[in-house]
This record gives sequence, structure tokens and C-alpha cells, in this order.
Amino acid sequence: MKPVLEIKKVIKTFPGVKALDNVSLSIYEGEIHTLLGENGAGKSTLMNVLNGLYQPDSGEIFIDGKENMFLSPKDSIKAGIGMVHQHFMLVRNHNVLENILLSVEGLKSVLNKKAIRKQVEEILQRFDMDINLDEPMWKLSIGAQQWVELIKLLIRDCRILILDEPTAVLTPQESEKLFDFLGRLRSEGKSIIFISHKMREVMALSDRVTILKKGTTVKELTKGNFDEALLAKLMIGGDDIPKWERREKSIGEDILTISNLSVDNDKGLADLHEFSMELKKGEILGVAGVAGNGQKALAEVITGLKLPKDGYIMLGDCDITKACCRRSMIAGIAHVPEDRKSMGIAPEMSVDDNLILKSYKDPKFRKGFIQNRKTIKKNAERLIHAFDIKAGPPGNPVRLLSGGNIQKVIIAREMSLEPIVLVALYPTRGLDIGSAEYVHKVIVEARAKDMSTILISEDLDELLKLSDRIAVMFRGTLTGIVDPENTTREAIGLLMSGEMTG
Amino acid sequence: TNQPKEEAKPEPAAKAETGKEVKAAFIYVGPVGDAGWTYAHDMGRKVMADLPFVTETNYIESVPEGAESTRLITSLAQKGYNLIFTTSFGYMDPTLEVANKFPEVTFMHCSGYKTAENMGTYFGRMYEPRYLAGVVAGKMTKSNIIGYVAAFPIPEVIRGINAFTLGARSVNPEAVVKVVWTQTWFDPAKESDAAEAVLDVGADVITMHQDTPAPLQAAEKRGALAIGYNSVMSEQVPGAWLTAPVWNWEAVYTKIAEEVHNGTWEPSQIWWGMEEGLVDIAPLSDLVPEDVKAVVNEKKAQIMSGELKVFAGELKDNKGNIAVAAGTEMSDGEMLGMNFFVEGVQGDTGN
Amino acid sequence: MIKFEKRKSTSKLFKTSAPFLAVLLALITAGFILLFAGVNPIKAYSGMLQESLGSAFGISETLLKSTPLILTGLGVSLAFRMKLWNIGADGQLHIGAIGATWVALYSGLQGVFMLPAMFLASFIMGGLWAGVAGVLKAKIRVNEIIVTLLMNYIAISIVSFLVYGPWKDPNGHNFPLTAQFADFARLTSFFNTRLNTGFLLAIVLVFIMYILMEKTLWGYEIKVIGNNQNAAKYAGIKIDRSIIGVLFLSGALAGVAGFSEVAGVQFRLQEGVSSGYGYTAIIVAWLAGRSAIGVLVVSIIMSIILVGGDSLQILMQLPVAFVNLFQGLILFFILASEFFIANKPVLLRSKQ
Amino acid sequence: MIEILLFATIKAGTPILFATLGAIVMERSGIINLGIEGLMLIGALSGFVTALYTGSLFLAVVVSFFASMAVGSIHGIITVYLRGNQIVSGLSLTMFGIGLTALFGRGMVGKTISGFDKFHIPGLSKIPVIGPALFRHDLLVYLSVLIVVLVSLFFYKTKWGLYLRSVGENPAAADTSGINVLKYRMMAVLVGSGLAGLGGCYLSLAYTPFWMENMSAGRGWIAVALVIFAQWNSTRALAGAYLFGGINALQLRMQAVGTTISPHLLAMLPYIFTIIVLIIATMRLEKGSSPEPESLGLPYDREDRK
Ligand SMILES: Nc1ncnc2c1ncn2[C@@H]1O[C@H](COP(=O)(O)OP(=O)(O)OP(=O)(O)O)[C@@H](O)[C@H]1O
Ligand SMILES: Nc1ncnc2c1ncn2[C@@H]1O[C@H](COP(=O)(O)OP(=O)(O)OP(=O)(O)O)[C@@H](O)[C@H]1O
Ligand SMILES: [Mg+2]
Ligand SMILES: [Mg+2]
Repeated sequence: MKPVLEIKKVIKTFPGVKALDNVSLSIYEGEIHTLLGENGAGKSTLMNVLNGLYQPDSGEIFIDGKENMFLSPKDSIKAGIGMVHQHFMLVRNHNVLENILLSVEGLKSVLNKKAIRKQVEEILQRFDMDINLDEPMWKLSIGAQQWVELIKLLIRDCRILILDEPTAVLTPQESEKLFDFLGRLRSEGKSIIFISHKMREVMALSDRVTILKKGTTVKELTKGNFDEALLAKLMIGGDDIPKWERREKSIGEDILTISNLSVDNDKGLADLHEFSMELKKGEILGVAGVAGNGQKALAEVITGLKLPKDGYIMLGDCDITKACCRRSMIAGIAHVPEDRKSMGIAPEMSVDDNLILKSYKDPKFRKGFIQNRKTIKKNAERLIHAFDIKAGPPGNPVRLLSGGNIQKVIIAREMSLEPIVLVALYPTRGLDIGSAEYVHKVIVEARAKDMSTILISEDLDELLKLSDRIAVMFRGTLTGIVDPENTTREAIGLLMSGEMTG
Repeated sequence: TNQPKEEAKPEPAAKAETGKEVKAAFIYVGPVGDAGWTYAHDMGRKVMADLPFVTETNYIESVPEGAESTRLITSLAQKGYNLIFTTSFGYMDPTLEVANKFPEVTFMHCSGYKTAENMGTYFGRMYEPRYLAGVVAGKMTKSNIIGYVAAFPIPEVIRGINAFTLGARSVNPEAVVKVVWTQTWFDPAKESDAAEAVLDVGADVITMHQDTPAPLQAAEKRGALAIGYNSVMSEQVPGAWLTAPVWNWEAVYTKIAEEVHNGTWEPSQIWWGMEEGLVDIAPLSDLVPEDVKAVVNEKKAQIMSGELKVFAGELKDNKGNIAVAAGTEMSDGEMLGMNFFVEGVQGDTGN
Repeated sequence: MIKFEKRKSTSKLFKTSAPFLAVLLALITAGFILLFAGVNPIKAYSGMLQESLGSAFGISETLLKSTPLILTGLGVSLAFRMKLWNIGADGQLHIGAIGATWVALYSGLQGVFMLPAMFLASFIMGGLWAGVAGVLKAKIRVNEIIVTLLMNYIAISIVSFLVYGPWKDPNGHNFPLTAQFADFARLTSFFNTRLNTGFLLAIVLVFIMYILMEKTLWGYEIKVIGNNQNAAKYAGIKIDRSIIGVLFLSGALAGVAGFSEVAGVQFRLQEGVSSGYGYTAIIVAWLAGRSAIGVLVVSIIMSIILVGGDSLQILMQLPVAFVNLFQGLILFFILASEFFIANKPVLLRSKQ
Repeated sequence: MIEILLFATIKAGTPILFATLGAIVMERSGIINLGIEGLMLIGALSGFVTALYTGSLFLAVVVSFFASMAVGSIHGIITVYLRGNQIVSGLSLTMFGIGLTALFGRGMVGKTISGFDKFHIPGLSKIPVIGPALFRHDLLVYLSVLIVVLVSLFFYKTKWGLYLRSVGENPAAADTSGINVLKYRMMAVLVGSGLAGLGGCYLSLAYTPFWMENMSAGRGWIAVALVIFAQWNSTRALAGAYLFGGINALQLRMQAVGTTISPHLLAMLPYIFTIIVLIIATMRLEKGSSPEPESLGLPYDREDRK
């Protein structure tokens, strides 16, 4: 069989970095081909070359055996390639339909919105999705935005589909729906390039796996010839996966008490409704729930980003119901936000500066009004070393770091506050196994030192592995708290869909 | 239309060898293409440049008034220009400042009142032809409302408005002059809007103190009559043109250049009128009936002979107070700082 | 098809010399325009240098001209750090001049307190004027570009109102000028030139602003806010307060430029206190990369071009219009050459 | 009186309206242009010269559109293709335009043409009050209103409008959808420059049929401000331009009927009003939404990561 797509010896350098170093890859008709690699291995770069967004320094691309050179995404689209980018390519201020119209081929000069609206509604129905097409994009949850990206891809007729970490922000249920559909496309003879860091998905989906490391192809394996362990080993290579162990420990008294908390969102609807919960000292409390059921609001009120309408929050003896971000931080609450790039960092500033974003007023880091550059630098050196952050040259703006490393910067900073309570949202989203394990290790080690954690995640594996208790949320209320040792994924799933049980 | 008038060209001075060569430079407040004030000065400069002993003339345009001009005037003095004209009121202090530093250079400042050993002033009694223009307007208006589009309420402009009004009311006591300030010297669109504003309230003659012909064109479009300023613009508004008080700066420029050349120059305050030919009323157009022409000529002769004083008592201001008592007349100093509107003017002096 | 790609070698030397290279390239290209206008570019450029730097007078005038540019440039840069656009430095300068003039003429102060009081008045008035835009931005998110821009016109009208009306010099023949300041209300000038302590004040403020923007906690907060407002909020920074503070200080600096103009150069208030310094300041701030030291350097270079530009009129007999054209072109070429310095052309073949 | 005031309002607002529309088209694509003032002058001079030598007003309008476009292309090349700073480039364009027109306009000083005449729309112009106010203008006024409608339709009803808006909001998203970001931006700069030029030619062909240096007198700057005021929307631009023109017309008329308010204070009115209306409009915006194109002022570099 001849490959529909063949990449040969592609090299791509960015100032200071060789992102792709002689990569070759073949994609066949009707297969799901997974690209696996650490953060920064070059997966997205390679896909962007295929998409025509990046120009390779050298190398060749063949479509159906014919050499092809993509000067722009337009060329790539013409060749039948469609891509969902890792970072959303959405117009925030346009409504959903307009965003979708952008990728419709052969759009009429005078927009035929009605016809396309119908087409989109059909797709939505097929996935049992409820998205208002007239809503401006910025109002949508991240998960919904991901679906819009997918619809943009599906509405156009492509032979080769590239999905760069599409499931990072989807719920397990949503991912399942997507996989079903991908399966159907495969059977129609389409080729799919799939990127994910979630081994479960890779195992379930892939016909073939190519492993990328530091910009080169390490290995190509076909279905049946790989298992999770092998893939992980090949991917990490000589590096070790951080090892950690969750030791049993006695959980202390209540440290954070949330009582009857109600929070409204911008639209005046309830995000949280009379929500009550306690967090104990030294406990990791997992919070499960389909995105948009109030987890974010919960994190925001605890960390002071939002004011509750009603109810109170006590940290020890301290009432932090009305505390602003700064006060809640001083009280001992740290926050790993959901959207790392749009909230967690000041992108143009250096890693050093980002590592003191919360503690820049700490006497350690200043002499009066003047910042103490020496201690700031020392602090950065210590954290970069401790958290193994690949920070690049000194003064490097943090935006140039890979997603995984940006996440490490945030976590390092928050942990350096030595908080009493850590509120972590989706802390391992998009991280490779090595990095994800590392984050887990940090959290568990802090637990040993009596830090309590509220771990909000959609990854049930993560929750089950880490949590002492798992709280499940549905429509702004608590539907149950379960013990991870004595529960099943199914049981949690039921609670997540609003089914009340013990 | 804006060509220097042939007859205004003076006799070439004789014997260039005997006197000092003149290198003259000008500081202009606007661009020479402004069709108004600066344009008129530059016409004068060109005439002067033709004098045999004038070896070079130079100018700098669009020089902001105030601090910026000091540098440019100094720079000109340093470069060997021995006669420097600064052509706007705002250059007064800067000119004086530089004059004190360059005693061997002759400075002439237009429209101010400060002088020095080597600095004199020059200006024209524009109010004389303004008065005559007022006479024309007073005779020509049917609605007895005359529109006056003016730039800024400085004494020179106020003096012009007053003289114009006195002229108009000398032949038509019913006439009122409505003033609209534009707060700009060159914004043709706004000036034409301002003209429209007075036309809308019934004006049928428009005059102006601006550096563009815009108000006149607005008048022509609406079938009103127009009296210009600075120079003859009859070709731009053939259907409305009556006349204009105009500048003939070459009269001063050639005279000063000659004095400097001959070494007879003395600091003085030149304030010439129609008599000396620095200001004049442009020929009245065919729209002006003969009898009006006769009145204007008569009054012109009276002014030139000194028989008619424009600002002689009794004058009332437009609030009813007596501004100049009967039997007296305003001194030059008082006129230079004029700050009130005479009876018959409708508007605010902005003070 | 030709495509440009980033140069990968970015040596320190190359990076620091790039801006100068850009100016050089710009001058070479603009030289052709001069040739086209019938002027020998070498002569023109040496004339410009001679005019602006060739004599004690030239140097003093160049530095004098740079003073308001430095002050307004600092203000604009500070605001840009927070991604706030202060296009109103011109108006703030006018208002600062009003403040200083009020103190000089009507406060009744005497002697050594006069100048500090004038400074303070211009600082506060300029600050409050820009602070209006700050409050509107912080409290109701009104776009500051339009507010600061439109307030320029209002400020200029206020100056007109004052000098034509209540503040007119009673002995000034009714011309629109205030009375001249007493000697103790004037800044000291040096070496019989017009250069005065206003320039030193500007230098001092450059260093204060350098420390403030680069070294202090507030400078850090400003950078964070300018970078990512969400992150700033998340870090517990009071954004609204900083917006108001930054616009206040930005306007205050421009206000001080008004002080240095009336107290150092004009010794009275009159229309046209500024010859468009507030707008030039925007160019200065950008070319300076928003750094205080950069503002100092770029302001002086701008002044060299502006003062040197006089010679194009005086020596080369070029009309002022040409000088405008020339300055516009120089900037165009600086922008363009920045690109060619950062990128190199490569040939691409389409294989479709 | 009201119809006279309305008439004057529309007239005074029209040059600003053209320029604002031009700026909106550009800014919607993500390019700020502080060179509108320069472009207006180019339009004014080129239109005037054409009318003077050919006698054809139609040709004059066309030439002024294309001449401004040609000069605007400098800004386009620098900001779109060379990714130069838009602010500095725009300011340079203003200087350049002022200089260029002053240089080439020297010979035109003092010349005059017969500009646009009023065109009474049959029927409509007879309606009392409204007729004299709205339907007795010159053709360029009607053209400006037509362009308001066209711009609106273009942005919201056509595919190119959608693409153009996307390019200004998120060029990467547009690019990956196969839209040629640079081409769209360049086109927007060209067309926008042409429209700004029409604002200028309205001044020299319809307002005052002659050429004078710097005759736009700061209207380009007002246009830049009105874009924000109009929240990048062409219909609001019409409201803004007319508001601005109207207050000006009103303040001149207050003088003409003999008010004794200081003319300096009257001169502030248009600016104060514009700010006040802007505040009200901003307060009415939905929380969290922003009418400003998200990538306004940012160059697009495909391989750069933000
Ligand atoms: N726009 C860019 N400019 C400069 N360098 C870039 C750019 N995009 C990617 N890189 C470089 O490409 C390399 C690979 O990045 P890439 O995004 O392809 O990694 P990845 O494998 O997709 O990682 P992840 O799993 O985190 O998504 C990085 O080392 C980085 O240096
Ligand atoms: N523009 C750049 N210039 C230089 N180095 C870069 C650049 N962008 C990324 N890098 C480096 O590349 C590596 C991986 O980058 P990359 O952003 O591709 O990872 P990523 O995990 O895909 O990030 P994200 O999740 O944001 O896509 C990091 O070491 C980072 O420092
Ligand atoms: Mg990636
Ligand atoms: Mg990546």
C-alpha cells in the first residue's frame, strides 16, 4: 500500500532551537496514526509544517506520491489536509456560526448563513451537543470551544485530519463521542493524525504510533506491537519518570470550610448553589464533574477572583469569604488556574519575574520600594532547579517555553508560597507523562507536609490515583463525596450526571 | 490673480557699488502657499529681491510663534543675513532677544511695539481701507446685516472689524456687522461654515479676516456679495467680488532695504497707511454702482489727506459706553491695543 | 516566490548596532530623495549636523529642543508600558504650563519657593488632566486614546481662553499673551544660551523614571498589567489604581514639560506653547522601546533631526514642506530597515 | 432654522465621515492608521488638480481615491508586509502627506474650480424640513451615506467582510482557514486610504473649491478618534461624524445670532460632547465584550508564537 502522505527528512529550526531534526513520517489511507512525544518534542511543529503554517528549512512532503510544498495553509487545505490546532484558532469576538463559516469551503460571496446553520445543527445533533450558534465565542467554555474547532474541521471535506491534543480539554464522555466518530471516518478511508498525552486514548485508538523525541523520529510501531509501558519508555528514553508514592497518613481537622455558598455568573445564573464542603488538613480532595458545573466558580471564589452572593468560606479561623486575590493568598491559598496562558503568566516577562508574580511584595524580594534582583534571581535558580524547568537562556520571556514548562513555572511559583491550601485546576492538562507525574509527585509530597489540595480535574485516572476523597459536582451543587478506594469510574460517572446516591 | 502688481514695483535703486550689500531673510508664520498673509509678504520679498544691491533673500516658512522662532532667527543672523524681517506678532520677544545679541544685523518686526538700536517695527494702517470696504458693504447690503468671518480676537482683527463697521454705518446707520470667530487662520471648511452661519441669519455681504478665500466662496454660492482681504481674489469669486483691503508689502520692504543699503536706516516704528501705499483698497468691481464708487473715492481722498480720521470721537462701544470722547481721537498706542467692539458690531471680543 | 525569514544569528554586537544601522540605511535611501530634489545629500547631511551639533549654539538648541521631548516621551512611555495610549501629552503639556503660569503670576509667592511651586503645580495639573482619562478608563473602560486625544483640543482652547481673557497682560497692548514672569520664576540658563535647568530636570526625571520603571515594585506591577491584565488580577495587583496612577504620572511628566517651556524658554504663557511635542513623543516612545534611557537618547537624536532640518530650509533653500516629507521618509526607512535587519530573504519554490 | 442646522451638520460631518469610514475599514483588518490626515490632503490635492485640468468632477473623485490609495500603500507595505510599527508609520504618513501635498500644491494656490453643485433629489427634496435638510446636498454627501450602507453590508453580509473582520480579530485563525491575511490587510489599507482620500476631496471639491496647504486642518485626527467612538461600526460613524459636525455648526450659529459666550469656550464644545457621548456609549456595552478588533495594531507573523 502506498502512503497518502509522506514526510521525508524535514528539518525546521527556530532561532536558537532545532525543533525538527530529520523527521520522516508516513500516513496511510484509513488509519489513525498517533504521534507521541514529550512536551516540546516537535509534534505540533511537524503538524504546523503539514498545515503550511511553518516553512521547513529542508525536507520533502509527498501527497499521493507527488512532491508537494505548502507555502501557506491554503495550499495544505487544497491538498485535503485539515487540522485542529493545539491552541484554539478561534475569533473570540465573533459568534460561533461566524467562526464555523470561516472554514467552510466554497462559501458564497453573499453569505448563505441559513444553509450552513442547518448543516452545523445537524453535526451538533449527531454529537448531541448543545451549543448556541449565536453566542459570541468568548462566552463559551473551553470544552465547547474545542467542539467548535472540531466542527470547523468536520464541516470541511478532508482526506487527512490532524488533531493536535483535541482531548486535553474534553471530558471523558466527550472524548468517547469523538473517538466513535473518528472510527467512522477511518472506515470511510480517511487518514487521521492524532496527538495526545493520554495513554488510555492512545492505546484505544491508534492503528500506528510514531514516537518523536527532540525533533527526530524514534520509532514507528503498529497496533499489537506496543503497550503503555513500551510507549512510555520509548518516549521518555533515558530519562526517568518521576517516582512517587502516596503514603497513608492520618488526615487532620477541617482546615477549609465552605458553607451554603452561592455564586452567580455574568449572566446572572447560578454557578454555585448553596454549596457546602469541608477540606481537611493534609488532604487531597478531588473534585470531579463535567466542565461547566461550577468547578471553576468554586475555585474562583476560594481564591478571591470572584465574590460569592451568599454563604461563607473559612480558612481555619479566618473568614475569607470576601477576600480579594491578594488577601486570600496571604491567608495561605495558592491557585493553579485553568487557563495557564491567559491567566497564569505574564507572557512577555522573564521566568524569574513570573516566579515572583504572587510574592513580589514579600520582604525577601525587595528593599523598600526597590526590587531585590539578587534574591529574585536566586529564587528563580532554586525553583528552576528544583522543578526541572527548561527555561531557556536567562531573561527568556516565559511565552517561549513549552506548555509543559509553563505549567511547571506556575506550579513552582504556587508551591513556593508554601500554601495551606492549593486549589489546582486541571494541573496536568496537556502535559506529557513525565511532566504529569512530576506534578503529581509535587502535590503528594506537599501533602506529606500537611498541605491540603483541592484538585479539580476531568481525568478520572488522576483523581482516583491522587485523591483522599472525591467530591462530585453537578449544576453547582455537590452530588456526592466518594472514597476512591471503594468506588468505580461508573459510579462517579453517575454522580457526574446528576444522579444522587450515597 | 496674486501676481505682484506691476505698477507697485519701485524704481531700481541706483549705484549698487556705493552701499552695503543686503542679504535679507524672512520669518513667516504660515506657508508661502497660504493664499493670504504669508503669501502677500512673500510677494513683497520677491519684489525686494529684484533690487540690484539685494544679493540674496531667504525665508523660513511655518515658524511657530514663541520659543521656536528664537532659534531660527538666531540661525539666520549667524549665517550672515544682515536684514531680518519677522512677520508675525508672536515673534516680538524672540526678535528683540536675538537683536540684542547681533547688534550689526538689522531686524524689522511686523505688527509689534518693541524696538531696539537695531530693531524697528513696521505695520500698515489696514483700518483705513477696511473703513472704505465698510463703506462699500454699507451701501451694498439690502438686509443691513453684514457677516464678518474672523480668525482670532487680537487687536489687529478687532481694529479691522471696528473700522469696517464705522465705514458701513457712516453710509448706512442701520447696518449691523455680525462677527463669527473661527479660531483658526487656515481652515477653509470651517471658515466657509462660519460664513454660512451668518448667511443663515440674513447676511447678504460677507467679509473676512482669514487667510483663505473660503468665506467669500460660500457667499458667492449663496448669492451674497463678498469683500476679501490680503489680496485680490476676484477671479475666485467673480460673481460676488466687490473689493478688498489689500497689502502691498513691497512698499516697506524695498524702502527698508534701500535704507540699510545706504546706511540711513534708523530704528523706527513704521505704521504706514494708504498714503504711503502699504495698504490700499483694491479696485472696486463692476458690481459696485458708480455712485458708491464715487463715495468711496471721496472718502479715500479724505483719509489720505488726513481730513477723515477713522477712530475719532464720539465713538460708542457695542455695550453703549463711550469709548472715544467727542472731539478726541485714538492715539496710535490705543489703536494698537484695541479691545472693544464699536456700536453696530454683534459679537464677543473673547476677553 | 521570495520569502523572508528571521535571521538566526543574533549576536550581541549585531543587536546593539541594528538601530544605528537602520538610521544609516534610512539616511542612504533618503539621500536619493535629496539627490532627486537637486540637493547634494552629503552637503545636506553635513549641513544638518553643522546646524544641530556644529556649534555651541547648535548643541545648546538641540538639547533645549530635546527637553520637552524627553519629558513627554517619558510620560508616553510609562503609559505604553501598561499598554495605555496617551496621545494627549500635548494637552497635558498645555495644562502644566497653565499651572506653572498661575503660580508664577497669581500665587503671590516670592523667591526660592517660586520655582518648586511652579514645578509642583504643573506636575499636579498635568497629572489631573490625564487622570481624567485614567479614571474613565479604570472605572468605566472608556477608551483612553480618544479621551486623551480630544482633551488636547480642550486644553488648547483653555489656554486661548486664558490668554485672550482673564490672564491677558494688562500692559501688553491687548495681545494674547500673559505678563512676563519675574526673574525668580525663571529657570537659570547656562553659558549665555537658552539651555536651562529644565534640561537637567529632564535628565533627573529620566533617572527617576528609569528606577521607577525598571527597579521598583510599582514598575513591576505596571509591566505585569501591561502584559496580561488577567494575570495581574490573579496576582492580586490593583489594576484600576495603577491605571489611574500611571496616567496621572504620565500626564504629570508632560505637565512638567509645560513648566520647563514657560519657565525656561518663554517666560510667559501664550498660544502654541508646544510645537506638537506630544505627538512627536509617541514616535520617541516607540523608537525608544519604552525605556527611560532610550527616551533620552532618541529625544536627542530626534532633536538633531528637527534642529538640523532647519538647515535644509536655510542652506538648501528647500521649502518646509520638503522638510516634513524628508522626516516622514526617514521614519519610513527606519521602519523598513528594521525589518531587513531582522529578516533575510530566501527563495521558495512552489512544487504544486 | 432646524433644517438649516441639519443641513450644515451633514455638510460639516461628511468629510469626517469619509475619513472615519476609511479608518474603520483599515482598523477592522487590524491596521491602525494615524496617517489619515496626510491621506486626506493627498485626496484633496489630487482631486483638485484633476478637476482643474480636466474639468471633470467625476474623474477628480476617482483620481483622488486612487492617489490616496497609492500613498496609503506605503503604510500598507510597511505595516503589513514589513511588520513595522503602525503608530510610527502612521505618524510618518501624516508628515509625508503634509509635505508632499504642500510641495506639489504650490502651483495650485489661488486657482479655483467650479465644485460640486447641490443636487436636489426629485420629490424628496420638497418635503418640508426634511427635504431641505437631507435631500439638497451635493452628490458626494449621498455617496458617503451609500458607503456607510455598503460598508455595513460588506462586513456582515459578505464572505470577504467576514474574512476581513477575522483577519483583524485573530489573523492566525484566519490564516489557518486558508485566508490570505496579508492580502486582506493590504486591501483594507488600500481601500481605507482611498476612502480617507475622498474625505479630503470633499473638502477641495465640494466644500471650498480650491486648494490650500494643510486644508484638512486636523479632521484626520478627529476621524481617528471617531473610529473608537463609533466602536468600529459604520452606522455609528455616521452618527459620530454628524454629531461632531453638528456641534460645530451649532457653535458657529450661536455666534451668528449673537451669544456672548467666549468663542474659546464654544470651540471646546464638539470635543466635550464627543467625550460625553463616548462615556455613555461605553457604559452601555455588555460586560466582557469589546468592540475593538482584538489584533488591532499587532503585525502578523505566521511563525511567531504569542
Ligand atoms: N513559533 C515558534 N517559534 C519558535 N520556536 C518554536 C515555535 N514553535 C515551536 N517552536 C519550537 O519547536 C519545538 C517543538 O515544539 P512543538 O510545539 O512542536 O512541541 P510538541 O511536541 O507539540 O509539544 P507538546 O506536547 O507540549 O505539544 C520547540 O522546541 C520549540 O523550540
Ligand atoms: N519561539 C521560541 N523560541 C525559542 N524557543 C522556543 C520558542 N517556543 C518554544 N520554545 C521552546 O520549545 C520547547 C517546547 O515548546 P512548545 O511550546 O512547542 O511546547 P508545547 O508543550 O507544545 O507548548 P504548548 O502546550 O504551549 O503548545 C521549550 O523548551 C521552549 O523553551
Ligand atoms: Mg504540541
Ligand atoms: Mg506545543
